[in-house]
Amino acid sequence: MIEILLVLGLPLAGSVLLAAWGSRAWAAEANSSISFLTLLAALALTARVISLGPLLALHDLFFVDPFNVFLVALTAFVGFTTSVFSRVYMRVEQDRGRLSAARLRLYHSMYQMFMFTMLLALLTNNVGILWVAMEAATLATVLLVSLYRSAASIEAAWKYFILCGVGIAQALFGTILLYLAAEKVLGAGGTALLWTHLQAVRDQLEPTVLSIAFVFLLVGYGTKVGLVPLHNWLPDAHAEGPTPISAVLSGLLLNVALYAVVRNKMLVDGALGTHLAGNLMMGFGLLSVTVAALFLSRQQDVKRLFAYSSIEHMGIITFAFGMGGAVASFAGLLHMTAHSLTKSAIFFAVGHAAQKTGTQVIDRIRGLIHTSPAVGWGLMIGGIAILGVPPFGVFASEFLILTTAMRSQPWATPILLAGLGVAFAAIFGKLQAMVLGETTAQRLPHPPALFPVFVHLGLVLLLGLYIPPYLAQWYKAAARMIG
Amino acid sequence: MSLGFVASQLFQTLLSVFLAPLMLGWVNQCRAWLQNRSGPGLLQPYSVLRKLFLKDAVLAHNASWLFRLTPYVVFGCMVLAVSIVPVLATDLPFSPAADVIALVGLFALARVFMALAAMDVGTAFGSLGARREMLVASLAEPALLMVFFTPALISQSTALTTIVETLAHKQLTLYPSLAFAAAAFVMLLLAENARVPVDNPATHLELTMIHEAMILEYSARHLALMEWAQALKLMTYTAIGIALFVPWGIAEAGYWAGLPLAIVALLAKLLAAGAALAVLEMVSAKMRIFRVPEFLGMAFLFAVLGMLTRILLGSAG
Amino acid sequence: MLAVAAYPALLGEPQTLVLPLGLPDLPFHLRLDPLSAFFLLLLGGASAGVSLYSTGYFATAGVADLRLICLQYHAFLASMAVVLLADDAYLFMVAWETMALASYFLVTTDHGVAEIRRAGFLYLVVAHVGAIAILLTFGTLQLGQWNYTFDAMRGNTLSPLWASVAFLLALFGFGCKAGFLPLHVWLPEAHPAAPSPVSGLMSGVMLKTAVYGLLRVTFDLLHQQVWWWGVAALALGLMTALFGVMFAAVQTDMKRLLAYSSIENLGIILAGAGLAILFHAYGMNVLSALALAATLYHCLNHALFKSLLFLATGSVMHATRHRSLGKLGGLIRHMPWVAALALVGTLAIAGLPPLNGFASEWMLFQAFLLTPGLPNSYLNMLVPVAAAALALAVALAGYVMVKFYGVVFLGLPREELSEAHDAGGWQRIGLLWLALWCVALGLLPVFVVDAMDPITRGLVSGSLTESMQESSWLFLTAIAPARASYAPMLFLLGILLTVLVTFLLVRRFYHGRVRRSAPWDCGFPGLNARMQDSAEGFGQPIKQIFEPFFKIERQQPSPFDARPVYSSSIEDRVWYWLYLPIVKAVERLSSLAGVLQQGRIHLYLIYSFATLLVLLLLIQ
Amino acid sequence: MSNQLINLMAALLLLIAFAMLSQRRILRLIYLFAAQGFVLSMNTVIVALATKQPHLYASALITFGLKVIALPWLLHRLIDRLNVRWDVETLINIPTTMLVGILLVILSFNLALPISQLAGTITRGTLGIAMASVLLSLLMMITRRKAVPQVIGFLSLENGLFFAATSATYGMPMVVELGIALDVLVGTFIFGIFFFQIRETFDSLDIHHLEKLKDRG
Repeated sequence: MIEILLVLGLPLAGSVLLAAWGSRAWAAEANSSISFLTLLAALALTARVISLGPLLALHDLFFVDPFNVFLVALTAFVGFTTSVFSRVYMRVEQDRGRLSAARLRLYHSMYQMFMFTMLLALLTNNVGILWVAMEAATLATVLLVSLYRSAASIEAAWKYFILCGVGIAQALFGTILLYLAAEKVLGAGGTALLWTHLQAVRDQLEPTVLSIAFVFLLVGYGTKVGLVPLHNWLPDAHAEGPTPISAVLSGLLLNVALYAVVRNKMLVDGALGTHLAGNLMMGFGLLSVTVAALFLSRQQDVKRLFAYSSIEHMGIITFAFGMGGAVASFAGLLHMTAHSLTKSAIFFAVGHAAQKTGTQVIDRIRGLIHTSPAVGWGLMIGGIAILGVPPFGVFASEFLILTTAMRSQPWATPILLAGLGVAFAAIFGKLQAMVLGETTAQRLPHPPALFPVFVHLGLVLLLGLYIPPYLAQWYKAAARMIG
Repeated sequence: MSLGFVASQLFQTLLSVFLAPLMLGWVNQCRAWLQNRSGPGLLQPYSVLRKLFLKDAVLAHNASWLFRLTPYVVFGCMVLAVSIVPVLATDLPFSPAADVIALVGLFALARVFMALAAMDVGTAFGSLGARREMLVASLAEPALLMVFFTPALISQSTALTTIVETLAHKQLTLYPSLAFAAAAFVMLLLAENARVPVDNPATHLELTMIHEAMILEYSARHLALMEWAQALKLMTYTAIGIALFVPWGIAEAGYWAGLPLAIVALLAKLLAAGAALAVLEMVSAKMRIFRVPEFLGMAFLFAVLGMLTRILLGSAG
Repeated sequence: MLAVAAYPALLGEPQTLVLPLGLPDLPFHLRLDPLSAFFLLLLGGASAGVSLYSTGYFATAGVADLRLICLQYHAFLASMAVVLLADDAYLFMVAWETMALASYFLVTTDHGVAEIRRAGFLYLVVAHVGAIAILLTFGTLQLGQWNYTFDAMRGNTLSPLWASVAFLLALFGFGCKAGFLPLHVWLPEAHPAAPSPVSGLMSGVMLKTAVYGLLRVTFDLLHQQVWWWGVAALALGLMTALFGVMFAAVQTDMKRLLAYSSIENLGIILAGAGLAILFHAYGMNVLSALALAATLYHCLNHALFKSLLFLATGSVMHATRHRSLGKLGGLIRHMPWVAALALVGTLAIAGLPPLNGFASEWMLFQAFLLTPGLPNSYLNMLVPVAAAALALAVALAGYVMVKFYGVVFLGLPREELSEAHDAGGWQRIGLLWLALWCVALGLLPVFVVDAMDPITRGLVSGSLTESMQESSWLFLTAIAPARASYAPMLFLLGILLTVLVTFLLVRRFYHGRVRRSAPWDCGFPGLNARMQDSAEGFGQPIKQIFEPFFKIERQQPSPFDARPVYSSSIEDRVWYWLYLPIVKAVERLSSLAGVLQQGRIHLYLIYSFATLLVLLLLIQ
Repeated sequence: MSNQLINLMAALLLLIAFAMLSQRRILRLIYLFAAQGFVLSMNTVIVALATKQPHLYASALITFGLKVIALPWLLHRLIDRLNVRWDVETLINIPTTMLVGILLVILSFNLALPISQLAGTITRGTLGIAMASVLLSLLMMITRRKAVPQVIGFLSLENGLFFAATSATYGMPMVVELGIALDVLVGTFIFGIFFFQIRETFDSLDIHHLEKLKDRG
């Protein structure tokens, strides 16, 4: 209860605070500290949920169960590490004159606002509020994407805004249809949108309405997840925004959007009693994996490259949840975690690499391992981890997903095999060229913040080799819920 | 293993070693007759060997230990081979040491050493000979294996002793499959022993020689050993052919009374084989090196036909 | 570095033991059964030599970061060991990929060179695709939820269709690592790129882990085989072997030559495995045991002599700074130790008695000779003919190795190589260790086959020891002593004896006068080193005879050219038939996909709109 | 009675949606948008009267304040300040657009048919119209070349959604409605900021300039 308030209140307060003083010299540290406190609160919340079980609070307005609490902890953690990274990164950007003080204030304030919306979306029990929070997250980040005010960044932000706006509007329509169905069972009023209530009566909901609702919700939230062919905002926004924002977009926003899809899928599954929702998700997942893999080989911008890789991974996770079943859902959750950690670590390393070489163009980033072995190795290991090479966590989940698919959806495995193969060749070829060989990089005025990179990679390594028992229990409980 | 066995082994080995140059002399003599020449005489190879042993050895400046070691190894291999093959008698102490496949390996060992030694000095001829020899051998080996398949199918064994016992010491049966195999074997014998039409032992013309090119740098006792080994090789091949296709007369193990008969039979067969060889060499012309694959392909074909005949006709084949 | 030397001792004894490390949900299962023990022995034996050698090699080779190399080297060794010990799919995959990764970093040690980076890239991509296929194999084999242990898979009976899917996936997946025919492309690139000890380990040991995996899946986990698997493996193996040896014959780089020779040997091994499958599918267990034993024996042998030869090339490269055959020659005089030990390896790999390469090939030929007994009329006519392909491959291997040894160590130096020096002490010990094993395994095949008995009993429930016991330890026999036997010890004794006797006789009766002079020049004075056969020249007959298999690019000058330049290069047709079309197809597809991203927001909205409409229509 | 009124409102809404689709003048577009908002708030009041749900009055008030007064005013000011009173340019010509629009209406009616039969509310026929107006707004966004009409299309999309919410379900819970309203408001502000940014950077509000980021493979 108090933890929930803290988890939500801290970033909100931080946002207000930094809106006022975000351009001061200590703003970056304040940003990190607030994120750290949020993380502590989130951990406390997690501990509480682990010991006491699912939790309903504030007139059922907030709800914490194994599924979202792990995402809350993950979000708070990545939020914290990203703020640590952005301290150095933004300072370098400021020194190079790419940012004014006012923009920095906007950045810090919106960063906290973004965290708030993410956590709100995760914690709320109300499907409507979930939608509101998702929309607010778009609004908070759209200005961050155009932070540099360059032509490209404005264009990216505009596309991001319009596409996600339209997408989220479709999701709203889906939510309305859901409400329409729920109201008949639960009666009009606030309770009809509460997820816990909906879940309880999900088999009484009208199937026709829910199937149409799910289409809208899937297309709507799917836009934010970055499913092909709704993904077009994603590479632009990742490439043109500041790198810390790319990290949180990839690491958090996509997850939360997928969380929304999965929550709704649980309702739809219950109502329909068929595998329709799962089939749709598998279809989108496979399409995303394939198309993203094909795009990967064409990329010339390093951040775009990893943005497409995010699309690919979101495709895999969507596929896993679409397949359903305890193992696949477990794997989906694990993959979410591992992907968030790894991808944000990669963006940290990429950010520093881009600053060192003064470019995001892959062909001009060469031989990182010579000038700064730490950045080079960070990028290399991160890249290897994201490509699903053991012993990293991404592999663990891909292992489970592929083996399960071989059994339950064998037709999909050749597509996955080809997609993963092409993606591997595409990313690794570029990665190798950037990390090894002759160098083009220079020294930075500030020592790079690599602590987050290696913390993340360490955790991902841990996930690949040893999933702590409570975490495994937790995943399993969530996977059981998702079904 | 009694002393008698060892004695018979020793006897066969020594007899073969000393008979080998004679066989070579016989072939040359036959050739001379066929060419309407008088010929150098049957014992000429012996005097050549003697002459060579008496000469001073001349070595190239950069010849290494490998070069000097090779003649001994090659000679040793051939002696070993001739001890294993049932020239006179089956089931000698050495005969289970190798079956036909291992014999092929033994010849390969000698050949590889020879080829390496040829390359050691670093002249154009040496390496030319080495690569041609290795090429011919590589192409001959699959066919040789196919040839061995047929008798092995008949006797359920690749051990020469068993083959001879099956073919010679049981009731007389004619195997059509063996005819194919024998034809193939003769062709391979020509190729492996550097005879016309694959190679010409009498030539020293740069562009056509194979075997002679390899031993061009050898002189004196090294050359003598090489020549002797070559004669032994021809002898061993002939003996293998005899054991596989016309094994009648070879003595059974420990059956001393059969030995004189075996010697006579052997001499007769060697004489016939040498004459046949000479005739074959006379009627064919040396072929271009790149025709050799076709020649060996033909041998391979015969061998496969033999095997298929055997499988098709079953026990009658 | 020295720690690795103790490695084989630690893992020496084959024993069965289950070590479930207590992890929840995905515990790591380790198990040491005869098959893994055998391969561990192989790993230990070969890596001990390689490690001894690298102690000396890396110390003098001037490697930038020794610590890093050591880390990667040991990670590589450890992961190979875990691959062999793993008893569940997850641990196996983890170790498998760690192995690939560690070896990738070792391959790219010298990553400043673009070609090496390219080689490493190709290697890792193929390895990864293969790994996914292996993963899918396990996916097919698994019993159900969370049950990824091999134990569970053993108990699982699959329908023939699924079993075949699993086998084909395994063949593809492990084939990527082992370099079976169309998947071999990385091998001749990656092996030359790596430092020599690493090439030795990769070629000698790592490729064998793929064989291990294939055997494990086919015989252990799938316990029931379908006959055509064997035919497929046999055909693929023989094609690979022939392909490998032909390309080896025309190489001009000594490490590439060895790499292609590895392809050949792996092909032979696969053919042996195919034969074992074939026999076992028809219930001929003893024959299957013979083929399997030959296969395993050849694995062991190849591990030893191929590492030996790679290490020797390492010394040569280190001493001369050249690796192109066109620049070497006559090293037997500068590097007597390396030359002598390499000779052992050369003779062994050429399949000559009494060394180890021959023993395993002999057993394999014996197995082939037994194929007319197969109860299928097509097979009993075709498979024996296939033996000819094997014979051709083996014979050509002799050709290749004569070329290798002759051009590198014999003749005259083709460039100035006078500063070449022999290998140091550690390197000699490493080489010696491997060479000794080559000899020992060649001379005592019966012990090896005896040691393999638990494996053949376990996997194909056939045993060879019964027939062996009838004859003494000297004689290696096939099924029955009357059938065929081979006694390498007698061979060696016989040859040594006659050599000795002849030598003594010659010494005793004739004078030992030796005169040195220039080689005979056929009356054409001025012989020089450039007149020797070059590597290209030596391979020329093969190139001519098997021309259709190669893609040859020739450049010939016009008759009026004042400075004529001739060049010809040989390329792999597989590139043009398989890989480039794939790359092109992917490129075309991706440029098609690129059309999706036109930058126009209207289009993006249309996508979203169309998706919505299509889905709405779909669910109706 | 109220039933018929609501249906009338729905018909009006659809009519306005078509009008917007065919409209070439940007100022008229804003007026039409305001009219749509007005219809929407009237509709909410009618539903509130019919069902006696007090929170719908508040909702109607918010709608009126936001969509009839605040947003049109904001937009008006924006185009004044940006001085962009040009004609609307379309990508596809207007008759074709109308044709596609009619097809969309048919589709959405058909889709809504099963739902409408199930809905227990008095206003069940309107869901199809709501869906149609959502799709028509989307179509408008797709066919317009300039930034401002695109945003108006976006806002009218929200109107369609809102209509669906009120007429088909008697409005969402209050918390949600407030949240949505806040989002729309903030969104419009951000759109405004963007207009300035875009104009500052490209000297025009033509989205044509925003097509640089594409696949460069």
